[in-house]
Amino acid sequence: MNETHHLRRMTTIWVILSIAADLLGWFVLGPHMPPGRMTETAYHDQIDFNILLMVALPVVIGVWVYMGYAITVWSAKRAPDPVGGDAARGNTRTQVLWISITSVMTLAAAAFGTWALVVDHGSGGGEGPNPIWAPSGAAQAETAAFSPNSGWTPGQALPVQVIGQQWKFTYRYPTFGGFETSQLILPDNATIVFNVTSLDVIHSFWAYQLGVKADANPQVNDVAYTETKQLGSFMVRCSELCGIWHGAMYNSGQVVTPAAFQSWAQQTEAANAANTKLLPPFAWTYVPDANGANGGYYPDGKATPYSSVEVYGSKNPAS
Amino acid sequence: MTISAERPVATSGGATTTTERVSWTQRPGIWSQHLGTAIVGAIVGYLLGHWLGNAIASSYPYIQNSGQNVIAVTLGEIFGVAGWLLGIGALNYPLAKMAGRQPGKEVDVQGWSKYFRYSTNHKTVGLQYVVGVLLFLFTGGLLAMAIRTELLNPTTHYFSADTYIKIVSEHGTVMMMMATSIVVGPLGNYLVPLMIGSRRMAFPRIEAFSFWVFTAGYMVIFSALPLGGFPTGWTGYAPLQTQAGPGMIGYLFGFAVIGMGMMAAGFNMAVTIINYRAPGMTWSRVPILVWSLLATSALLTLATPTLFAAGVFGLLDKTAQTAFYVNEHGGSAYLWQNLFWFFGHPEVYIMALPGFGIVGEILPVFTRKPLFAYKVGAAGMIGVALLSFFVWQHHLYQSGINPDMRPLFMLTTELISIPTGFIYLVGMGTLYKAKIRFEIPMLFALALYFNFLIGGVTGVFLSDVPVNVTVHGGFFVLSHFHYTIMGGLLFAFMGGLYYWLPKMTGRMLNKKIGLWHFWTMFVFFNLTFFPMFIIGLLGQPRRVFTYAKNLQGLNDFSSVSAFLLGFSFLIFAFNMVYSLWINPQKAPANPWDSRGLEWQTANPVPSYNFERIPVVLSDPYRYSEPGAPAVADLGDAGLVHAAPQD
Amino acid sequence: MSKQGRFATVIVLFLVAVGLVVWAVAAFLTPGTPGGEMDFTTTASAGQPVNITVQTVGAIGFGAHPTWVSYLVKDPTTGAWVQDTSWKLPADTVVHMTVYQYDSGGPLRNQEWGQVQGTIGGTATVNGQTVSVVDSNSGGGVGHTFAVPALGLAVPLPGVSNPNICGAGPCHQSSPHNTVSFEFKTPGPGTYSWQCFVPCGLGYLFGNGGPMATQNYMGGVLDVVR
Amino acid sequence: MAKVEQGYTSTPEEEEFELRAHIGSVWSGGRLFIGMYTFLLASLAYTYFYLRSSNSGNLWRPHHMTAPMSFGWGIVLATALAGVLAVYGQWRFRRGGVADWQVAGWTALVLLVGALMLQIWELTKLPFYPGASGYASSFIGWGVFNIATLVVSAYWVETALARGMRLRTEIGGDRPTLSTHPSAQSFRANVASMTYFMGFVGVGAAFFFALFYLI
Repeated sequence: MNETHHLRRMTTIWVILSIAADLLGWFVLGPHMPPGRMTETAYHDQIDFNILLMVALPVVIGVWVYMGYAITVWSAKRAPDPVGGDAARGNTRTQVLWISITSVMTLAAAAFGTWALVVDHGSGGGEGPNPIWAPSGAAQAETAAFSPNSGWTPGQALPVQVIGQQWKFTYRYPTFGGFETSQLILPDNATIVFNVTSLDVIHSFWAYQLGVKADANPQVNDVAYTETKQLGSFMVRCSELCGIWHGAMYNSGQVVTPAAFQSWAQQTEAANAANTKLLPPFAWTYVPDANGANGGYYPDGKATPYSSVEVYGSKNPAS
Repeated sequence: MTISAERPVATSGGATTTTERVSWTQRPGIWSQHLGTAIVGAIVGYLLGHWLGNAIASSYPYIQNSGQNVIAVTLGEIFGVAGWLLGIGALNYPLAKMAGRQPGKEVDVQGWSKYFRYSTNHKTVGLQYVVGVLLFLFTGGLLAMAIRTELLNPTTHYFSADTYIKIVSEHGTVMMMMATSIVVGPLGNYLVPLMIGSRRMAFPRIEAFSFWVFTAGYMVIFSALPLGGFPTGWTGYAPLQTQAGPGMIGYLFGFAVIGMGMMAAGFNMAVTIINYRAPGMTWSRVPILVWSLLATSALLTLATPTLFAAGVFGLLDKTAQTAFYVNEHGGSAYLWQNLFWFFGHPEVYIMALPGFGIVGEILPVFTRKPLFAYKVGAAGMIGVALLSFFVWQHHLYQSGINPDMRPLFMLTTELISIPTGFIYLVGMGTLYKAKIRFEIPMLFALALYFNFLIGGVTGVFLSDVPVNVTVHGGFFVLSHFHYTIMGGLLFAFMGGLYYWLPKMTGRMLNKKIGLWHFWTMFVFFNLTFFPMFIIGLLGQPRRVFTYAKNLQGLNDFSSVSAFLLGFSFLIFAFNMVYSLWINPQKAPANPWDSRGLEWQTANPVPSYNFERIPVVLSDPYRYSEPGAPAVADLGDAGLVHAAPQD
Repeated sequence: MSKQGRFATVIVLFLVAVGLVVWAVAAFLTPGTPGGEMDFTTTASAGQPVNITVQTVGAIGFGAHPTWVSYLVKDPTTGAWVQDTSWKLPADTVVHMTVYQYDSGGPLRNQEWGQVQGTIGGTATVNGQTVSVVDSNSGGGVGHTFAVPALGLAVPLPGVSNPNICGAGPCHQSSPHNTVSFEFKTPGPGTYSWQCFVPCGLGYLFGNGGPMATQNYMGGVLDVVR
Repeated sequence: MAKVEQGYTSTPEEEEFELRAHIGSVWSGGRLFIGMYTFLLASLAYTYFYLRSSNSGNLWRPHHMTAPMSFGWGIVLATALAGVLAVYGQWRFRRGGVADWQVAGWTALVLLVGALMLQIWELTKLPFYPGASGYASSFIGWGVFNIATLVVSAYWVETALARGMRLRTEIGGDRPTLSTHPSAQSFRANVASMTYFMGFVGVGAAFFFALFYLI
């Protein structure tokens, strides 16, 4: 059997299997790929995943077909004696071809990833305090966050603050008087601006079906965007190890109709009014007292935070 | 015990004969330095340090308040490790050196007791490392069994939440630290001098130091459990790290101690490879495993100091109350993430590259073909090593650190798959029109190609920022790195053991038991970890003790497979014991018909490796090439011809 | 040694290793597991409310960490105060909980936990008065909270401002304390973690280490069964 | 003439090969050690600049807190001078000035030990507590690293000096600068590597002095 025969056979098997796998992957598996299509970012993340899958499947199948072919056809029982020498030690054309193909593929993957990241406004990932790929309306939401009675109307972007603490996420709605609650309710068809921060250690806010993940760092406002597209409930989990109850740090949230959201927000604002008065004014980040209640780790009275940001809990500066 | 305390040694020129003191570490009998004195030293040191810490710090307010004296624990650990090194004899020469003394001529004590001593013979150290890393591996594996037990049920808990986190953290830390040395330690130390035609390593004391510090690190990391464990996982993120109890010292100090071992091992390895190559062992003839170990050593020596520094800062935060990682006092929690991953990503390649090297050695032997694209393969390893310093922030895509840098890190990360792909080019090219013998080492090598492909391709998914949003911090990434480290490195290591243990011990490992081991390990490895990709995509974060009820089926499947995977390691352990001790079968001098220089010396390998320093004549991969020159001129033993052609 | 002898040695060594592992698991890995949980399922007849009485103390006074702050629960059969935070409860049942709060308090890090949430009626009774919000910045502040995040249950336990607070647990009624009682309904079967949201682990960064991060002190699980 | 050692024989060619390899190891090991140490100190410099630029809660360096200047000058001058002396000594050593090298070496050692004492003393006299600011934290880090560096360099200088003294008797009165005895060759390689390291330490001390005290 000559050389072209082997390669032709392998290529045939590879093409058939790859096409089959890609078709199955795109049409059967693809639409159900996590994280689903509840939001624009989730939808984009899903598409990106599927596109990478379309490239990855032929690569994996290619190697497997080759290896499978090799171990069946060229086993010691069947194969003729191999030929060593220079030809077997390296073949410039093969090497150049291999390097070129892998280089093109990886560069294309990086370019595609960058493009997807930019057009999808950070793809729902935490973009730090000064996002450079913000969707329209984000700037308006940032301003609105500091006018506590601005509420929300459909079409506007809604700012929501996510506060991680050991071991629960709580949520502040700055445009509704800045009330805080442990429920996460979002309106449908709206751009949501998540401002994620923490009061102690690092957490990670992972709203799975929304395609949003942003680390909650103390004293950092980690911003992530999404745009809701479907009604329904979604899961929030902490995805950064934060101590003993990390595994229990979850809650479910809901995307509801704009009207339902309005009424829920207004009701909760009213119901929590007594407590909201006791909260510090809304700020992007808060300075938790590193010591905890009644003294603690660092010597008290010597740390003097000349802080420009709001203090969560009045025990700061340390007494 | 065949040597006496005083023995005649011929000095240069052979004219005068003087008597020279034999090092304390090499004296026969129990009145010398060995594991026993090391243990005594460690215990005394720990108690002394602990007492000192209590004397100094028990009145400090935060220590009184917390009811746990981290300073006493830290000093105890430091003194304990110092006592361990003092007891084993690691400090004998460094102290004698202060009086200007030269190292004494050291020979190994004969008999099994040499394995419990501060041996400077690279073959003894290599075998010590084999046992050491297997001990690491098995204890880490038991913890993995505990993790999978807890995850059998989303609501019924076998461990309490805090204990579960301790187990997870301990498992990750032990495994990661073990994996850094799993090839460099045992196979590297044993084989590199044989492969490059040297009679010794460049710095045998540093080599021995690396092993005994490695064992000390093992104990330090495990001391965390009785001290209350640490809750941070192997990544040890601050400020959770700063919040944790004294068990955290076991992590921070353990990392620092093992870091010293890693630096020492890499330093010695790199210097040896550069300087001790036999005449004729040009860079284009260096075996591919040696190339991979050189690249690994570069990472070990240059990346580990960062980890060491990060660990020292963490220790200072916990004991001296600095605030490196505490935002509220002027530090930054991001700092740890940056320092840790600046080490942490090269670390990942510290664990991948040696595996590539091993399969590169195994493939030509069992295909009877030269290694395809040898230079591209070597260049790929160096390329991976270099690039690995520029990718660390891909662990931090969602952290809010430098979000505008994400495209750059996405690019560098995906670029790394180009040199990694070279390894596949090498493998697939070598298999082309080969004559494959399915011996156990070859099966493991092929399994690496299967597993690492999955691990590598999922790595591309992880490096893509939009996809990373869903898969970061979940079981997907967990499965990904188990596929690369366990599916890659550990399979390669197992293949390497089956391949080289006949050389190292003079005994063949039983093939029938080996086949059982391979197939159970390969099948159950994949059945354990492949479902975890799906579990991760369905939204299960890492390190949780409870999960969504609908994922129980997949988790149980994974757990049961994991138990069977654990069982396959028992088969392996049994094979080791059976073949090496219960029913030993003498190995032929060159059981696999390899051309490798390491197979050309006598069996068992004499303590001086080569009768004459060999003159290397060609690279070791010229199989199936009639008229290929012998691999080396071994001097008195005459020209050793190429391995028999089949 | 004969082949059989070596084989037997290996078996013996293997058994020793297994023994060591079992010992290590028993010594270091299983204490505080839900196995030793306090059973409340048999204390009331089906459908009837279950009574739980607990106290919070500033320093537990015994055990491995005598200075740590802790919850203690009253054993429903013997009436003794026990350090156990894993409670077995019947599903879909009203739980009537009484907390004797013996510890001092202060401002909450997050005043959100000063709201009574998730109880029946959305209120709790503090020393006979019905409250729904406790201002943690005034008076004795909040000493601890009893919160089950998965159920949305959170009740602040106001701190004791009397300086003669109880020094070591178990504390007696004669020490100054606040009595907080509330009712909540257990959900379907499952395990639900509960914790305190006051950073009360003294000497730990953010006050959330030590007793806050160790089961049987300031957190535990509700094991709800049918 | 073959040499009997550990049960094997070495031909003169092999001895020469081993000696070359050994000297090469000392040479490349010395450079690699500097490389490793650079990464260690670079981690500290990175920390310094990272905390400085993030300035969490405006707590990088309130009131421009500075460690005691007198200690700082003392430490940096002693360390840098030790570095200069090591380089000078090596320069003289290469030209046969063994005595000069020894005097320079012992002086450098005294300076290093002095700097070490000062550094430890300084840590007990700081006008801020360790967790007071980012600057305070990284300064403590530098203190610890500097102690380690000074111990390592003092050790290296001391062992080289002690070796030099003993060597003279070992090689039968030959000057270590000229002798072709293997021990002398090895010794010279060690001294050269030590000198490079000392120069590196001197530069490092000046660099971190500038970071922590001057700017």
